[in-house]
Amino acid sequence: ASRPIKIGFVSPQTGPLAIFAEPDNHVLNTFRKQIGDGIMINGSKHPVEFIVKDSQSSSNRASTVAQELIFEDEVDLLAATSTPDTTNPVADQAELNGVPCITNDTPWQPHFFGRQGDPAVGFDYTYHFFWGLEDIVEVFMAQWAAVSTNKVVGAMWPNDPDGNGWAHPELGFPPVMAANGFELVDTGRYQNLSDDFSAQISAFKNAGVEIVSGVMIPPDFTTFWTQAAQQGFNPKVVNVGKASEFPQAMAALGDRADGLSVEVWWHRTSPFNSSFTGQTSADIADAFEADTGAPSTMPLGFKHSLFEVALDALQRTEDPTSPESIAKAIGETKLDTCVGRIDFSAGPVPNIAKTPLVGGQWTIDSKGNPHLDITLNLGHTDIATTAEMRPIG
Amino acid sequence: MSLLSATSVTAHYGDFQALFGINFAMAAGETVAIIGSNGAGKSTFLRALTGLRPTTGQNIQFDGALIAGLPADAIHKRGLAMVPEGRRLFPSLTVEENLQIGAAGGRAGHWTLDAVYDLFPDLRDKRRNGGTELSGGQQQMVAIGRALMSNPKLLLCDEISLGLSPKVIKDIYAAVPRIQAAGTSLIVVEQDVGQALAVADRIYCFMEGRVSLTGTPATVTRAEISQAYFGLNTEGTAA
Amino acid sequence: MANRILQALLALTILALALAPLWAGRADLRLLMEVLAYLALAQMWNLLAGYTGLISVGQQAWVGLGGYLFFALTILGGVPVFAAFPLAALLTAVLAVPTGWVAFRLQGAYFAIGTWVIAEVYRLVAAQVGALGGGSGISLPVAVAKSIAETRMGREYVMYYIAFALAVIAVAGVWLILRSRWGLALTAIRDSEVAAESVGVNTMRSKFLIYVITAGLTGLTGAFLFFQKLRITPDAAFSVNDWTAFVIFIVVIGGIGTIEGPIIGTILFFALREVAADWGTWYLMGLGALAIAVMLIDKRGLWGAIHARWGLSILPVSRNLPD
Amino acid sequence: MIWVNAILQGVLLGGLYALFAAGLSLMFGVMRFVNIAHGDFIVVGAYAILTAIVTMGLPPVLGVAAVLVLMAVAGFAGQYVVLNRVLGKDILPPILVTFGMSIILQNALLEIYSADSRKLPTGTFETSSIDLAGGLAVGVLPLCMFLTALAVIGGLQFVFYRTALGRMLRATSDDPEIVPLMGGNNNRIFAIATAMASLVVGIAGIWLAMKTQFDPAAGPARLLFAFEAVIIGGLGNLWGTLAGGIILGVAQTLGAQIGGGFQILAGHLVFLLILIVRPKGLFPRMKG
Amino acid sequence: MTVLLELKGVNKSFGALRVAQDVTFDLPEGQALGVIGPNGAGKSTLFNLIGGALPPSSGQIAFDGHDVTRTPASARCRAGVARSFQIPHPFVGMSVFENLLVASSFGESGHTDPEAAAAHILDITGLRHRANRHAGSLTLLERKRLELSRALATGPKLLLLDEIAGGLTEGECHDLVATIKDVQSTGVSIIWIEHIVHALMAVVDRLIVIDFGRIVADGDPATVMAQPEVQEIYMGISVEDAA
Ligand SMILES: Nc1ncnc2c1ncn2[C@@H]1O[C@H](COP(=O)(O)OP(=O)(O)OP(=O)(O)O)[C@@H](O)[C@H]1O
Ligand SMILES: Nc1ncnc2c1ncn2[C@@H]1O[C@H](COP(=O)(O)OP(=O)(O)OP(=O)(O)O)[C@@H](O)[C@H]1O
Ligand SMILES: [Mg+2]
Ligand SMILES: [Mg+2]
Repeated sequence: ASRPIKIGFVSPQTGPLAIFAEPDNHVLNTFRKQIGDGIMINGSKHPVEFIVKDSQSSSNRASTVAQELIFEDEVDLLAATSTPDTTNPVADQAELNGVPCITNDTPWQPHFFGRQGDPAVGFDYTYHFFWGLEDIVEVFMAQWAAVSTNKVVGAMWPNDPDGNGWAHPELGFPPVMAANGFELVDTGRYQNLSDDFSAQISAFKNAGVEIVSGVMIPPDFTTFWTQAAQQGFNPKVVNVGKASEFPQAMAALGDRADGLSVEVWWHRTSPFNSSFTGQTSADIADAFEADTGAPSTMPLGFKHSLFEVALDALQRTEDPTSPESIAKAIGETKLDTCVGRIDFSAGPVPNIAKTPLVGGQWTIDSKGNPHLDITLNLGHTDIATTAEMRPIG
Repeated sequence: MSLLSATSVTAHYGDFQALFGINFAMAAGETVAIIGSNGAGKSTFLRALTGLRPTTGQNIQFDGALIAGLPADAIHKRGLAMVPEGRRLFPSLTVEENLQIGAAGGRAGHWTLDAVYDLFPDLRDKRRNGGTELSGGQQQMVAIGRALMSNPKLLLCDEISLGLSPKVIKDIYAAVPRIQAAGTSLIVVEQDVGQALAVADRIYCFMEGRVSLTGTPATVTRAEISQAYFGLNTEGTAA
Repeated sequence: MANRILQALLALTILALALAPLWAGRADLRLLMEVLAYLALAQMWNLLAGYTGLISVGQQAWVGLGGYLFFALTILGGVPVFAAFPLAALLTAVLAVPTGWVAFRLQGAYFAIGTWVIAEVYRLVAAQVGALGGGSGISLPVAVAKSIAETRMGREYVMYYIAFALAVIAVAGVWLILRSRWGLALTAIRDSEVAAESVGVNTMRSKFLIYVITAGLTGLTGAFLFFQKLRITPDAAFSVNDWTAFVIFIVVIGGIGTIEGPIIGTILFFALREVAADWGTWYLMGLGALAIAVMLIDKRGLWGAIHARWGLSILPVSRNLPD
Repeated sequence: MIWVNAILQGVLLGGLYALFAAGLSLMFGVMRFVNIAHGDFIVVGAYAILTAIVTMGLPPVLGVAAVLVLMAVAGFAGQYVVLNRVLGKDILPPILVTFGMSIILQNALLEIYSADSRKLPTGTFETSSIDLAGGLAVGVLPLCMFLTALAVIGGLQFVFYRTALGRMLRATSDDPEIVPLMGGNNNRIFAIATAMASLVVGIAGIWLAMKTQFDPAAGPARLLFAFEAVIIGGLGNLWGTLAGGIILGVAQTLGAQIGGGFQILAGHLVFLLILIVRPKGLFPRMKG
Repeated sequence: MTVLLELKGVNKSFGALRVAQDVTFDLPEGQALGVIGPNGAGKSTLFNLIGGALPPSSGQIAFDGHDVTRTPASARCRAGVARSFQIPHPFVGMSVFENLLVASSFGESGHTDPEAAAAHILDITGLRHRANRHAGSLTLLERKRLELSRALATGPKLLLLDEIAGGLTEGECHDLVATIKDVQSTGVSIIWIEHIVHALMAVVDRLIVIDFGRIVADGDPATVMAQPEVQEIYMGISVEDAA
């Protein structure tokens, strides 16, 4: 066979965000199996080699491993997922050193603007697909509206790329909330991995907060939610990004997780199929659960779609030895993946494609197992709702 | 029989040699004085005996056993206690605690808190004071009492008159007979030759790390001492 | 004689490094950049701890400040890259003055941890500066990076020579200082502070000056390091392990209080890393163990021992009386 | 009311910091020696209890006992075998050796437990709370934690000022050179001191495990808090250390009122402030 | 004749211990003053106070017409006060020559040619043959001589010597005395703490006896030495048994 294609993949396999990387091995194996001895690129067969690196949930580390992949392994294509701390530095190195790069699982504003992107210009080598702040705002707002409350919202936004993005005075939650008559109680950006949230909690209690919303890393939400109980603080609606996206985290909270709501970006009931393996979303979920015994999570679909896009682009590449040619192929992507249609020409800004986002809520069954229902589909009529939104408790 | 015998003791500070083969012997019940000018090596010799200053391959017998090379705390437990130069009380301990520390080695005997308070009545009402809140003389008494609390067979006193007024010195030395009476032998290091001659059965005079003179107070003349002390004749200069 | 040979060897190495772009591949160049940057950091810490006895565990404060100031100057201030480097270094040194004023209230081991606390303060403050991305950190606009050279290889070369210059400045700088009248004073302070005072050396001022100077050069190195990383975040910029722990190990293993020590240490550090890189955490544990071993066996470190044994010195700073 | 609550929570948090600091204070007090790996040892304690109870499924009482014994023995051995050999006038060796230990511990933990952050689940114990007047509520766990701090420091005070061991420890801290003349063995005394300190570190680790999430890199931050508590309280003064911990905790919770980002920062700033106005700390007992 | 050094009511205590009590005296320019007293009397402490290594608890110290009570040691050295340490503090990492070089470069407003000055001093004190040896490798006696040389190399107006004759042989002692006399003859004032009395007597024009940090006798050496109470304090040999 001719020259092997090297794909470098960076994700937070350890550290506070490790849970996002849980599906990595399963997905990579699925693709390795499917690829077999290679893929056809412009008439000749090329073996494909995946080189996986751990960002340890740290942007410094992510930047270092990206450089290793570029300079030592000399990969043809970079891929990275899960939060700006990993996707941004990898994309930065790729852009500067002229290596094509595909990323997802980071809201597009923190990714694009966090990298000083210019909507008029865009980037030459780096492409990203995910939903955006406008979507999360819409979903959360709908969830708040679905339950009768005093419309007082306590915000838990950390001082990290997501937190700063969500809290952004123009692009983030605050303006839209004001426009829709929600009162915001914001105690400011807290540091991640904080020992103590009593300040936020008492502020919320004082302002009579009935809705808590934010984007917290799993360990912090556990601390927060535990101390909320200690302080006797019981809001009606709680939807926090990241932390409550994962059944494991919910299971750890036990009954206290019942009724927590969250945004849903991929689900076993999603109506989309894999372009590469032909699996339905349900198939993908089942295969994963059969393989690992762990419940399927949202990142599963996105890891899968990431490599769908990568391989599709490679197969359309004219000259696999030329980064420019690969980048061009990626830019021309129009592909129906297991997370929806990816089309970088249709994005809000260059190099960005958007995927659908809906609302969901957790129920803890009698055996203490968490189940995620789709409660709001907000116009994405192709995605069916499976339950009604309800207040906590 | 001999309580302590040391043969050709040498000691170094880095590459500087402070002691050049000291030979020393004393019998139980004796009180021996070591005199000599600054830097003669008196303290170094005592430190060598107590094990504070490691001394190489020479032979120190105490109470019929070889103690050379043993760690200081082990030597102490065999009944060899020292009143260090400059008193060295523990400032953060009260007088009484300073005394109690002395008994940590756990040797029983005549010397108890009460026995020490009887020896130095001043200390009894100062028992709760911090060691440093005392006068120099009282501090010296505590230092001596602290050493006695371990009921030593042999007590080494390094310049207990250091920086004290003649009156106070007399008071302190007044205690010596009672210490001897309790069956403790003593080595007294002194620059105060008068005192040394007064209390000692025998004297050793050190000069530049060597023994320059030995004898009994009765036999040695002051001229000899001056000679051995400074390597010069004092009347000569004074006149 | 042996000294002559070693000096020749050093000269050759420097020459080889000066010509590295001719013989080294992209990956090697990257490695060399890191080596040279660490050499600079090591020389600075050695000058500080080895000569003035100020054992700082907070050097990451200067690396981070240098990096952040560089980003601020280029992104917010629009200052051209090559002006931004010296400026960042200068401003870091300026900030070291009030910092030192506080830190010098602590002595010995307390000074060490105190400097660490101060570095933490800088980290947390950096996380509050929204204009520089707060806790998210910020990327250097690709345009800025490209401004030093259009082609990718060109950029590699320019960056390499910046690193090369850094290391040369650090080593030569320390050497010149130590050969100067003032270096005499520093060595005296190292050996006995009270005696140095008694012969007219103003120990306090010397220490403070060294503290500020090393801060400045460490800041310069920081500016380079993050220029090369393209992205700066508070955690990365003020990392105690990356910018202080490793540096201390390098110096101590190589030999503290000598110029050669940090050089030997740096070479050893990266040589070890190249062979043991894939052992990951085990490599770091080994490093820690090695540092401990040095302290237990011979705290003068590798070069210190060699020097004591054979009297070798590649960069002599001693002044002999001709007779 | 918010402020009252903040102070209340801060005081309780201060209990944890005092626990962190007690061991450090003790080791400095006796050996004039600062352990840079102190925070990492606390984290080791946390992982130890996690392993004992979650992984090995020991009953809590047994697990706690096991961890404390383990820590004490390790402390004694470590001091006897390694640290005693580097104590001395030169401050670099102890700093460096403990720095090395810190790196070794962090990476060993990383190797064994991965970088994921963990917590010791304690069921309702951590969620239950006592309601006070005016909507104030005190978590049962933080309260017990604070009481533990009081007990530990009270206990150490007792040992130091009421027992023969304590007397010997204070004597050694005054003038180790002549302690052998009292029949004391410095190496053993130092090792005992470290064993006591490690015991306290173990206790601190166990509470850390129950109170918050921790990961292999959590040590240094704990060291800094401990260090600040010690300096604020004044060197070698255990009750001062408790006060220092409380001041630090309150500073942090009040700082959090200004804004989430100021929580930790406020603590550090208060420390630096006190350093500037009272370099010897608020209640100094010993000359640094 | 002008006064070089002036102490007025200087006190110093370490906790309970008072090591300088109301010390008051003047030192005229060019004088050689001897200081004796029993161990722990406070002699070295007196030097620490004059040299600036320790701040006095109370009282004033003036040097060369300026109050230096709160001046740091380094500044006092540059003003012309040099001292030797009773327990030598050589710069062990440097050669003997460099030890002096530090002094000649930083001491008393610096020499124009430090190298030459250092070399010259080495000749005077007879350490030349050791010039390029590591100070760490010197014997105690050599170290004491280095103390003297280094003090001289600062080019002092006032030289403080703390027990530099201890352990010397008669011959060495003789040379030392000669050296110090030469130094004095160049107009340098000297204060010398010494237990080797005959050496002291051969040099000083005046003698002070200190006991418990107090000046108990001050005046012409022979007369002071002859005073019975001095003999008592100093050698503890009371007048009776002297007779
Ligand atoms: N720690 C030390 N380091 C180097 N040399 C020392 C040390 N201690 C003592 N010496 C030297 O060893 C020699 C003997 O000292 P030592 O203290 O035994 O004398 P001494 O007879 O006790 O004098 P003094 O009457 O002043 O106590 C002296 O020359 C002294 O300078
Ligand atoms: N830094 C210090 N802290 C506490 N006490 C001290 C200090 N320095 C000296 N002393 C004490 O002050 C007293 C005087 O000491 P000093 O060295 O001045 O005596 P000296 O006259 O020089 O004695 P020597 O003839 O042995 O040198 C002694 O009791 C000594 O123990
Ligand atoms: Mg002595
Ligand atoms: Mg003296």
